[in-house]
Amino acid sequence: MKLHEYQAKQVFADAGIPTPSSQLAETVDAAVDAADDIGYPVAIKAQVQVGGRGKAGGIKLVDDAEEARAAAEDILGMDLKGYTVDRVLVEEAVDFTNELYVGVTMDRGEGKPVAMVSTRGGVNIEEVAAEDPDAIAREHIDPSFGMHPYQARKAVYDAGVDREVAGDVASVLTTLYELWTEKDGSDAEINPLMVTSDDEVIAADAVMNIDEDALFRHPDLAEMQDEAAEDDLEAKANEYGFDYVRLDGNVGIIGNGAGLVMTTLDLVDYYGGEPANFLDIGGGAKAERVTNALDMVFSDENVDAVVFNIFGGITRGDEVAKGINTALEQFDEIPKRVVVRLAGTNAEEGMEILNTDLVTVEATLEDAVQRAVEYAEEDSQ
Amino acid sequence: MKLHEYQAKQVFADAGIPTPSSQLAETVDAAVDAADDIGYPVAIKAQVQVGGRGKAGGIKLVDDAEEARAAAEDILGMDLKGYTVDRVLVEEAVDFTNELYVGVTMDRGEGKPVAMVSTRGGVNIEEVAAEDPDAIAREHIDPSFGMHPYQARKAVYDAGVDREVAGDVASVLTTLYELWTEKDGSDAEINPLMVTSDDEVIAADAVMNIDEDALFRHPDLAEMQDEAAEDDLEAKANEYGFDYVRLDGNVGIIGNGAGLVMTTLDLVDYYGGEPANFLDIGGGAKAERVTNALDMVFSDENVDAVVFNIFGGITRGDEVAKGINTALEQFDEIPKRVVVRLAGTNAEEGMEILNTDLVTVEATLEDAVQRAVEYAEEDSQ
Amino acid sequence: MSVLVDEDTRVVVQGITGGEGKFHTEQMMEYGTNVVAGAVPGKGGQEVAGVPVYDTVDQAAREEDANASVVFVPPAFAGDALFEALDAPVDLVVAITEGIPTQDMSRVYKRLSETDTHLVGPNCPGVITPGVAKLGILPGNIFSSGNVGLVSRSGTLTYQVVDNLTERGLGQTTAIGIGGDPIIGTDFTDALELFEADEETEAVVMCGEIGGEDEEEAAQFIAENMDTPVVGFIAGRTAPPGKRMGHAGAIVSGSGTGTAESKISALEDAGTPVGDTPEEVADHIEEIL
Amino acid sequence: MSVLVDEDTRVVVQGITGGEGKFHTEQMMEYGTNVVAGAVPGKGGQEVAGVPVYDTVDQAAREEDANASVVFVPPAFAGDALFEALDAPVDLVVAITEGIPTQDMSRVYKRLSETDTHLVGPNCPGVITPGVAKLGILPGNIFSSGNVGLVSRSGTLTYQVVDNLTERGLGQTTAIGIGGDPIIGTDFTDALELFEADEETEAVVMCGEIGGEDEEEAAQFIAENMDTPVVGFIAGRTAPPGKRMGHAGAIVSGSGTGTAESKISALEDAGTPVGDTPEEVADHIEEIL
Repeated sequence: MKLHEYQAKQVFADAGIPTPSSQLAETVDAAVDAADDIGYPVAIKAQVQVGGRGKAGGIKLVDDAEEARAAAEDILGMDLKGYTVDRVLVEEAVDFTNELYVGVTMDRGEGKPVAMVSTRGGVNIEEVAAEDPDAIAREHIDPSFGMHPYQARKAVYDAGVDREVAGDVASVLTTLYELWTEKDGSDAEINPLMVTSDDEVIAADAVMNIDEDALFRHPDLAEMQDEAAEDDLEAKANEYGFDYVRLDGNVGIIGNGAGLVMTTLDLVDYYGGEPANFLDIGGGAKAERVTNALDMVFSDENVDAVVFNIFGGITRGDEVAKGINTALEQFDEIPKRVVVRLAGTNAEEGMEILNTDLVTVEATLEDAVQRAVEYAEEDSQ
Repeated sequence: MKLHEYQAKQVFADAGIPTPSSQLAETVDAAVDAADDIGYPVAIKAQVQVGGRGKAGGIKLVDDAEEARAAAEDILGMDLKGYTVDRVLVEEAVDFTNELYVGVTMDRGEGKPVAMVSTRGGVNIEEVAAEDPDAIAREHIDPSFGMHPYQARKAVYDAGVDREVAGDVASVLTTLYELWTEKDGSDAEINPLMVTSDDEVIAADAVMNIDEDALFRHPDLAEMQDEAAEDDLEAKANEYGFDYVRLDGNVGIIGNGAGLVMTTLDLVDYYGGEPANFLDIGGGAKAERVTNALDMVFSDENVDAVVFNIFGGITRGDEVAKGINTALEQFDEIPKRVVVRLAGTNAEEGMEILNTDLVTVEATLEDAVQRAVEYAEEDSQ
Repeated sequence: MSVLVDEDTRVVVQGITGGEGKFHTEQMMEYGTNVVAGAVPGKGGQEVAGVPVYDTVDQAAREEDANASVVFVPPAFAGDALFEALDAPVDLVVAITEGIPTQDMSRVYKRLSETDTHLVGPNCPGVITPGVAKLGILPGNIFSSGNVGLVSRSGTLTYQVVDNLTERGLGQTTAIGIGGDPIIGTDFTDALELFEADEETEAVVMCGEIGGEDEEEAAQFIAENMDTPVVGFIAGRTAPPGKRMGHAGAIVSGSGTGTAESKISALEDAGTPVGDTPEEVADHIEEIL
Repeated sequence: MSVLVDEDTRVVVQGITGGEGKFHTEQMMEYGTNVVAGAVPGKGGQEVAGVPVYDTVDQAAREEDANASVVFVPPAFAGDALFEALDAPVDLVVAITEGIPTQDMSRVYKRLSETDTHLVGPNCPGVITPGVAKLGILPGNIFSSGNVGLVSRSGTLTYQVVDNLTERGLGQTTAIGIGGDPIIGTDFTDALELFEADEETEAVVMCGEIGGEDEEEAAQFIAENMDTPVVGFIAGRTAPPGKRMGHAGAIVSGSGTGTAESKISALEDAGTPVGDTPEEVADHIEEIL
């Protein structure tokens, strides 16, 4: 779960990391008022969770109220890589002499956190990592001890940060690590961490992504999640408790188990179709979950046909089949053709139960996917 | 550094460990008022840092104001194993069905903390440990991870605590461990942790000893230290920054380095004398520290002679000698005879400088100690 | 022969009194697994499915000589349950629980490095040695005894692949679901090492998916250390970057690491054929044996 | 020969820019110690006593090939400094600092168990191989080269004993001050093991004191594993229970563990003579050699 810049900055500021003064605005008038309030120059920054906002015109620096109004008008409502901007952060423009990068993430290969510092801040750090890995100082953290003070210093000095600001940068990194730990972060980043002419450091951007599996112990962050959701269907999936990812194609996909659903997507692609989504309904297939899953897929206007792929393990195939029938019987008219493939325990009994005019049944995964791709082509609008 | 019971209970209560209601009183009237306020029966408990207060008459259970007055009169001002009682804790008397023990300490052999639980609470736990070690469940804690919840449960179940209260006892142990860590405890104990008839647990006593080397990061506890000091000379030693321990003999001892001072004490004993104190003046021997050390030893009315044993390492013997002379010249009359033994770097030059009528100089440790023992016998009052 | 699980495996079930724990205990026992104890704090002295329950794993392991644990404890408490199992100690811990916070697992992983215990999972279907015992939630009926080792990050995908194998009469020595989380105990390389050392395993199926670099490391291990042939499958070819595909670990990073292409080409470079469909995986195994 | 410190020891001094750090760096260099670097955060690029200072121990060790560290960092920061030294890594860390909180040392001790580094101290005078090098604050002039190994929990008591030895012409291979804290790196047993393996060391003096059970464990080690004769001394025979005698570790517990009697009888049971006075220690050594 990704926090918005304005949310992450609030979290950082509360922990004592210096951030520029800023206000969130949802209308042009509010943005101009905020800019007047903060004092010019200010930056007007689109609050959408896509990288490269600046290049795409989502961040503008303005020197007076007139420019502020023009910028807010431009940015509010604009489309940034598929997302509509409905909030801007109006922020004090900081005069800087240097831009650093500091970040904390989980190195899954090592199974431990890694703290990172670079003097190449203000640009895409993944590009820096790819082109010049040595430009980023990395310090792995033993999660049982946490980050020792010397490790923060080591990362900072190894990165070549000036001695004048090294102590402050180490202290920001320490706080960032503590926040990352305390909030169950997956990634926490400040890019750039600006250095001013009088050797102050200030977080000009803020990234804080949270481990969704840990949200149960962070009710405050879980609240932010709702505010952060960008897509109506993804918000609905959160509500239903599904793992759901929206894609660009027209074959709706429902299945149980992440690997099997991914494989179904891959097969749709392999047989010439285009997957519209990833939707894992998880273990079991009670009628309610099946209904919700179909509701989600049918709600996606891109979808032209649906493949429903269930491998019954402990769950018996006949029970799954009954769930599917009950769910589909609730519709007066089934909006899109649904192909079902059922395998595993009691699959044959299940397929008999499914032998109605509600769905098309196929015996193998390959056949089911090919049939759904066919339907989607036929019914594509 | 040992906190008083009332101080430790405050620390425990602040952390959420259930404790009986109580008030501290320094006069008989205040004690009776407190007892009236809390409601009878109450316990009146001497606040001195000695074990076995109960047996020695330092704790009394009273049922009404009259008894409270009598008990407070008895206890306030009484002498408990050499300490005068000048404060009592007036405390709600808890009705209990069971007495447990929970504690956390550092196992120095293992270099790690150990959490302990026993159902044999309310008695001297060291006796239990000696007679029936299995009656105490012990769980070593990895200090990098801290205590895992399962470890608290394991200690509690292994000790045989009833399932009805096991969860609450585990939670008290967890809090106790967290306090021990947060406050840099050396020992933290609740003995007894009482179990009431309705399966509540409540800390009827509280021990919290703090690592003196860590007081620099606990200003709140450092303040309590002054309040906790029991002995004027030991308080003075704190002020001067000396390691000082008062003993029962009449040969005052001053030296540099803990091992050498201990050895000097042992030699006093070996040669038939009785050491009056342990006093380590540490590295160097500036005149001021020598003056303070002599002041301490001369202030002890039991002292009849003094042995001053310095092994100059990096510090040069001539400088030490000058410090001793300067310090002793400040006295109009030197209260007790002082024997000095100087060894190590520039010891010979030092002994020449000391060749005055201020002190007696001896060349070897053995000779110096024997001479001081002799003086003490001659001058004993 | 087999790996990790055999006739001597004696299981304690952590969380045996919960709905899932109880149901799968019965299922495991029905399959022939020697479940000797349960462990649930505060439930000591009870019985579930005829099995005695203890308050701590340590007591269960001591009293019933358990040498393996299966963990059905909810995610909020599962990290602690894993520490408890590792400290008991038992030789094998199978963690079924899905949704354990990654930072909790990071600490467990550190502790694991200090022990000799094998941890499988979390967020995994378990381990099965067909005809002998299963530890976890795998449906026993689709497996059959034979010479193919199987290791997979996914549950139902494993069943799909096993189903294809079993249909053709290609039985399994042991199947290990290593789980779909970013930080897991036994990884592909660990599992491949076990299969390489197992005399009965004549071929191995390895079902990977997007995310991380475990498959790439496994490819290197195969190239350098394995005589037993391996057939691969990689799920998630169509996954977009930055999106978590169900499994917490199944995510292609924004910078393009963890892609299916990278994994497939690493395996192919190591001489390991990679099936485009589960059927093709079975085809490859059939050719090898 | 010698233990821990020899001609190849290359020292980085942590806290070299402080008063004590600078003074003892000069003293060590004067004695012949090869001090190659200092490490103080924020002071990188400076020089002290002609030695280059780096911001981190890692940089110092890398740039100057340091393999040992001496720590003069104040107690509040010393725990962190020890972690830094252990992670550099260097082969030997000598921690002079007195007053490090015990819980900090408990964490350092855990980390130490994960490394191959020898830690001597904290709260110790250091290690000296007479005529070769000293790491710490020991007064070099009282030592002389010879065949007696010395290990002690105390500083000035060590000097006293060494003085007695040197006066009689009994020189030392290496003297190790292991420090008076409750939790220390190298303990008596570790030191005795090093001396036992050292061909040149023909006898060992071990100066213990009240507190803990390290001397008792050493006695067991002597009885079971040592051919080299050992002479003991135990300070604190007259110490009352419950009082800290200067050293944080020198305390007889209320329950009576850590007493001088217990240590003396353990050593005597192991066949190790224990001197009543420092002079007697030298007498015993003289008899042995």
